[in-house]
Amino acid sequence: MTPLELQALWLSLQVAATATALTLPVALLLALALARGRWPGKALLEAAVNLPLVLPPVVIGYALLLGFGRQGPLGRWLHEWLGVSFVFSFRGAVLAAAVMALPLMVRAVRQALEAVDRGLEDAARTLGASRLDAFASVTLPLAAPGLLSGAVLGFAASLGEFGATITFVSNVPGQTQTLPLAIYSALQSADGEAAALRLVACSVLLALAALALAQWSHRRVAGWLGQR
Amino acid sequence: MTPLELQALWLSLQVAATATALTLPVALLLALALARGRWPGKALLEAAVNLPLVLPPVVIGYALLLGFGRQGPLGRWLHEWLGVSFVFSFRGAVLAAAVMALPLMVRAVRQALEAVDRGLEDAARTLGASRLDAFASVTLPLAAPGLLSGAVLGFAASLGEFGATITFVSNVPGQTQTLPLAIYSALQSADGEAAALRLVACSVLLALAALALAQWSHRRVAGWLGQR
Amino acid sequence: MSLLIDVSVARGDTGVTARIDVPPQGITALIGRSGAGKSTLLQAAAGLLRPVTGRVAIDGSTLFDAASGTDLAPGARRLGVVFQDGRLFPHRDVRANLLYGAKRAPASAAGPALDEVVALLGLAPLLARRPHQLSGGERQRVALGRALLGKPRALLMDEPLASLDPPRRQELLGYLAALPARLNLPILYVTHQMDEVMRLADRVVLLADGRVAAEGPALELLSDLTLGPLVGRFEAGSVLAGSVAEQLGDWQLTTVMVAGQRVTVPQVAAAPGAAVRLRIRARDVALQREVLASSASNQLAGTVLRVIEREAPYAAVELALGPGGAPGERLWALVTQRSVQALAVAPGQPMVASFKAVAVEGRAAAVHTETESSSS
Amino acid sequence: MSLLIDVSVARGDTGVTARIDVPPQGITALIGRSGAGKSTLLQAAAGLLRPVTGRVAIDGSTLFDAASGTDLAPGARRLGVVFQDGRLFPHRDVRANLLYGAKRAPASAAGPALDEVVALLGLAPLLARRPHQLSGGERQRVALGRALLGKPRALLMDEPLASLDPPRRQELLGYLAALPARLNLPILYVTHQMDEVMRLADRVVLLADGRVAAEGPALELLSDLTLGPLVGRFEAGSVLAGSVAEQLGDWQLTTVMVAGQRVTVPQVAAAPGAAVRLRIRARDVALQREVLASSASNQLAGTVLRVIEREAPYAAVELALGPGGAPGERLWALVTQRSVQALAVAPGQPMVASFKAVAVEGRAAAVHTETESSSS
Amino acid sequence: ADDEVVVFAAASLTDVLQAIARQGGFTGVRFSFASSSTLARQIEQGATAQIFVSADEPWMDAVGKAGRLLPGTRRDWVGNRLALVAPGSAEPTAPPETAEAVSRLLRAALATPDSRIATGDPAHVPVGKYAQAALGTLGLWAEAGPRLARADNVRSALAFVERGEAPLGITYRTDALASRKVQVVALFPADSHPPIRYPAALLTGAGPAAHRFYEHLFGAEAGALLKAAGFSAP
Ligand SMILES: Nc1ncnc2c1ncn2[C@@H]1O[C@H](COP(=O)(O)OP(=O)(O)OP(=O)(O)O)[C@@H](O)[C@H]1O
Ligand SMILES: Nc1ncnc2c1ncn2[C@@H]1O[C@H](COP(=O)(O)OP(=O)(O)OP(=O)(O)O)[C@@H](O)[C@H]1O
Ligand code: MOO
Ligand SMILES: [Mg+2]
Ligand SMILES: [Mg+2]
Repeated sequence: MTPLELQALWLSLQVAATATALTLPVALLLALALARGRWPGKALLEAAVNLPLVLPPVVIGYALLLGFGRQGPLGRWLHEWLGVSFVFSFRGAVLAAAVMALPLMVRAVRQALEAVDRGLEDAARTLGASRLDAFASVTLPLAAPGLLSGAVLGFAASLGEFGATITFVSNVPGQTQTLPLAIYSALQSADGEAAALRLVACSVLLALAALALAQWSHRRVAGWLGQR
Repeated sequence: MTPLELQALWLSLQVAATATALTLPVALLLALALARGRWPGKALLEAAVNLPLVLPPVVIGYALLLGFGRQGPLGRWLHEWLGVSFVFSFRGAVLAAAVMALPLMVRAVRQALEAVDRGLEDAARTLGASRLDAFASVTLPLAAPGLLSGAVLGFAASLGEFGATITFVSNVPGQTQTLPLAIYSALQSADGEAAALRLVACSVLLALAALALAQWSHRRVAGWLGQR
Repeated sequence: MSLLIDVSVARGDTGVTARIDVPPQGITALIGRSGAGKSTLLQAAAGLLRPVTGRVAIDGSTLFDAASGTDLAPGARRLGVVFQDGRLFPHRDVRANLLYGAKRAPASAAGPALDEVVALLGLAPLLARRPHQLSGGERQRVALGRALLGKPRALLMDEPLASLDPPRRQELLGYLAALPARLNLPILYVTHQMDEVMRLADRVVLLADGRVAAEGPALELLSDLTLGPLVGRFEAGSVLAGSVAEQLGDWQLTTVMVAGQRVTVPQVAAAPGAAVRLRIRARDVALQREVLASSASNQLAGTVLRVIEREAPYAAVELALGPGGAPGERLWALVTQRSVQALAVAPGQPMVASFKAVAVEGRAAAVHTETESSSS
Repeated sequence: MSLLIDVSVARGDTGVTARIDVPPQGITALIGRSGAGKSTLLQAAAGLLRPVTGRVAIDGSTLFDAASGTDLAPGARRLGVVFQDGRLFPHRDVRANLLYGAKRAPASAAGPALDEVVALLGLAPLLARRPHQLSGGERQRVALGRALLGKPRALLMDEPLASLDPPRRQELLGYLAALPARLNLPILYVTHQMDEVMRLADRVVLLADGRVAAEGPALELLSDLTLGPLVGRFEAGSVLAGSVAEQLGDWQLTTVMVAGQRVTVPQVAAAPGAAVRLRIRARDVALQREVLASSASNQLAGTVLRVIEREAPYAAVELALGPGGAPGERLWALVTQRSVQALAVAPGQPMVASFKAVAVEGRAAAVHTETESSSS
Repeated sequence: ADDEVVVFAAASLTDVLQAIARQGGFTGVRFSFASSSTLARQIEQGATAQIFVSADEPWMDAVGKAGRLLPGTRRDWVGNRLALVAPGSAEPTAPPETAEAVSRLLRAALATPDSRIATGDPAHVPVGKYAQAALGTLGLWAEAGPRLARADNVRSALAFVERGEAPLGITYRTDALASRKVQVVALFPADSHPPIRYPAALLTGAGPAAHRFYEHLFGAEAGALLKAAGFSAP
């Protein structure tokens, strides 16, 4: 692989890992709010979370550009007050990947949470645990395999994210050129098929490794919990 | 909305509905094989199912084009023997949407299946049911809410599919131009923002409707089963 | 039809290795401490757990055989199972739960009708409900009915009454006790409750640490006070075999001849001359030197066989009622050691055992007599 | 500390409306048919179900009050709960399960130590296991230990012994019986098993169809044979109040004075003069016209108060042992109607009731006497 | 229907081609707009398109190699100019066309650290390829190359400039003229890059209607629209 390709690989890993790590807690909070709460506007939040699933990634990228660009309401604020800008940067690539992965992760996390017997949390609460404590000490660890699988799903989706990324942060080698962007680039060139194949193989291997890792640890955790 | 836009909307609905309906049984079989079976090559199948999640949609579209194009091995065979061709047709759009939705649906279905107490199937089997009968009469209906949510997820993902579709079946109004492709086309024209916004709103409404429908029926089914 | 379970099942680090013959008639109770492996054996018989080795067969036809590789699916075994935890189908109402097995059973097979089971288990008001609208006890009743309606070739029950309230439990016990006569199939009954064993069991298998620690006709095993630590001191007792002498219809009493002596018990539905079985707990039996006038209207003469003084203040005294002291003619009494001394109870000593009519549980035993003699 | 549960809880179409006072000492048994609403009430008290209206308070401090809007979180209530189904945390080993509540309890609160509970419930070999490696019975023992280690202000138990085998159950019963004296907190105990009520309960609340059908000191309620259909005929009995006369250490027996008469029972750990409680099942009591020589060494003279002949062949006969016939001095006998006629049993008639020492369960009752008299 | 024609055309031609078809009354013409490479691959795989209008020559060559071109029908359709655009909505004036002007503006923009020049990806987007060539000729590639924001099509590149994310963009003159939010600040000298040509061709299977539309593309009516849009003769 060429140095540029290696760079894309490394960048992809960084983007996907960062996006997953940042999204997981957000997904957890959202999943909780959606699974447990009963409040007005819940349906709206749910819809908002799911938008990236329903809309073409390019639209999401465009919306991010509108929102987080220097002229965008959020972007301007962040730029002026925190000096943070997203467009053309690693940060933006992470944001795009995170937004696209969010609905998948929220869904996985929510299912994992709902699969845990609420009776156990009740038991914990009668033993002196607050709602939060009971959640953290009982439900969360029991949902761990599901969370893990949600995280891997998010990681995988982040690895593959293309449309939102290129629209939001374009293709800046070393900053925003992740594997999919490199693949796309190679694929669109008349003589890029060899490079594209190489990069696709690389992506596939990466994803397989993530899945295998997830399965292995899922099995370990599940065995440890006595689930089949 | 212009007639072309209405056409895109209608086409999107058809593609998403057909893809979902066709994918659900496949997803069910795959989920079963992955959740229950223990056989060599299982990890490979799992990886294959998940590929569309990890790779940029364009790559999937390109792979479909290579495989199912008239020159492609599968495409030629199907064309010669069955007279069926996928490229640049409604059928192809459905195939692209189905392939992209498959990993999400398999995942949702699998989680739904795994959430059903296996003890119930055991009980059914002691009552004279075969494995299949027990599955169909006990596990399947109990997993129904999860299947439904998987189907809606697949439907939503199909509605938003862009990269694989445009790469595989091109962007022909009335044949393969689904909403996302129409949005893309609108964005490509200098004064297309109004049209794009209109189409995006349309997509969002559609997705919201699907989600709301899913939630409503999920709640009905869950209430009916005595789940919370 | 007779059910043979002769298997070795792995379970965690440990395992269960046992051979149980469940005779074609009557109820075989499987007892033992929690964790002994009762549920494990039952699941292996039902085909839900695959034994490492061994054989499961009903009436000679093999259901599982590690040697020949036979392994019938649970559904093909047609063994009715009632699980500890009910396992009702949450998406079906009670009626549909009840009929699940019935619909899948061969039409030709014998078994109770829906109405019969509904009436018996008091399920009529529940038929349209769903399992989540039932209390624990209601659920278990439905589970029991569902298994019965599946027209099974044998019945495997795992503590089916564990969550029922006493009156309902009594009711169900009555039904269960009547089952063998009606269904004529092997019944394996896992329980912790000695009163259930007393009431229902013809044979008892005692499981301890994954092995059969003792087994035999209920008659003998329940009378074996040396098993006390395993079955519980206060539940231990004797089973007497006799035949109906006279029906005292006015009093709802029946007199029974046991070893040539007359015993009065709450009415047993059996014709004069019919064989019956009487269960008397050792703690209900008092000893005296001679016959006395008391409401303890049963006073049987016997000879002391042995006195076991294991744990103060208790002493277990075994009497032979007839000359031979055959099984079914031996009676245990649980008294204080002080009484043993006060009454000078000693082997060979003639003694009168007294117990109240109300302390006796009697049941017709005609059908099972041959079986038991052949299997013991 | 005293626990008040005075609530109305909606449950499906029906609901439960009841007021239960759980006195600060001793065990209050909540009994009733399956589906009566026992578990519902318990959950409402624990804060797991929100009552529609009413109040839950411990020692005057309000835990829930619909009127004022007070609704303490379950964790803040500090009520130990043992659930019917264990509810162990699958991801923690037994030790961690046991310590879960202990770690969250205020250090200053009183409660048993880990070692103590482990020894008592025989948990030592299980400490490193995970719940899925336990049998049903083992699980329940851990659940019980876990609740005890949480240093609760009151204990709420929902059929905690339902899945234990008899010897282990006896063991646990012993520990539970000792709890009130050790812990000095209100204990609400839901059960189906009359022997548990007999053995443990100081007060009994009988729930039927979501309402309190009867309630009172165990002394009175358990002696009320008219409640037979609800509690089960064979479990009904009497509770006698007396004081220790003499300890017969050699025989492991204790003699107790009841209404001026001497009763011999298996040893009760109490000093001479101490108040004790004796439970005798009606079915264990025989009637006779005069004192006889028998191993049924307890023979108490009394006067027939009433004879209830509800269901042949049984007759329930109530005797007043002392002149007043006060609660604690009345004894029920369950005999046949034929014996009633044979012995000419009728109100006003003097009679001798006999029962064996081994048929009596005695326990020290010193602590609770005032409580009971004040609460009844 | 007989007048059904499917035209595969580069996405950057979306507006003008639709206008031409509309004005000419070709109701049976349907366009599939995507990037030239995507379309070329689809044609190679047997897409039933009858006309292909590519944004650059190599992809038309590829289609030719696959044997899908009707012999003798490949013609350069229109030409375009490479423009340097900046955010703004000033009335179009005559922008400078000198290398110096372009260099000065680019250098000024690059002086701000982190600023980027938006254009198509030189790896595959035609406008990017021309930009790379022009920057090379002007001796700016070493400076500007690493500072490019490479979009996957011209519209995306334009969007970055419209939103002020990039101070400058390199696009076609036509794109700049169509957008109300950017202005052309300079044109690249025409000789700083290979001539920008959009080849068009009839594909195998093209019927009479396709031929008619193809001819119309080269007619005067279309020419007027093309001119108005800023296209030049090839
Ligand atoms: N799923 C399991 N995996 C591993 N070991 C198990 C499993 N279930 C039970 N065991 C262990 O196997 C042994 C037998 O358990 P089993 O459930 O058969 O006992 P049991 O006699 O039915 O007990 P109980 O009376 O409590 O129901 C126990 O030591 C138990 O800890
Ligand atoms: N989750 C629930 N939703 C609606 N109704 C319920 C629910 N759980 C129980 N019930 C109903 O509420 C009533 C009281 O049930 P509860 O579980 O409190 O009874 P219980 O006395 O504890 O019975 P058991 O002895 O069987 O445990 C019953 O009629 C039951 O059918
Ligand atoms: O429309 Mo293009 O092929 O992106 O220049
Ligand atoms: Mg068991
Ligand atoms: Mg209950």
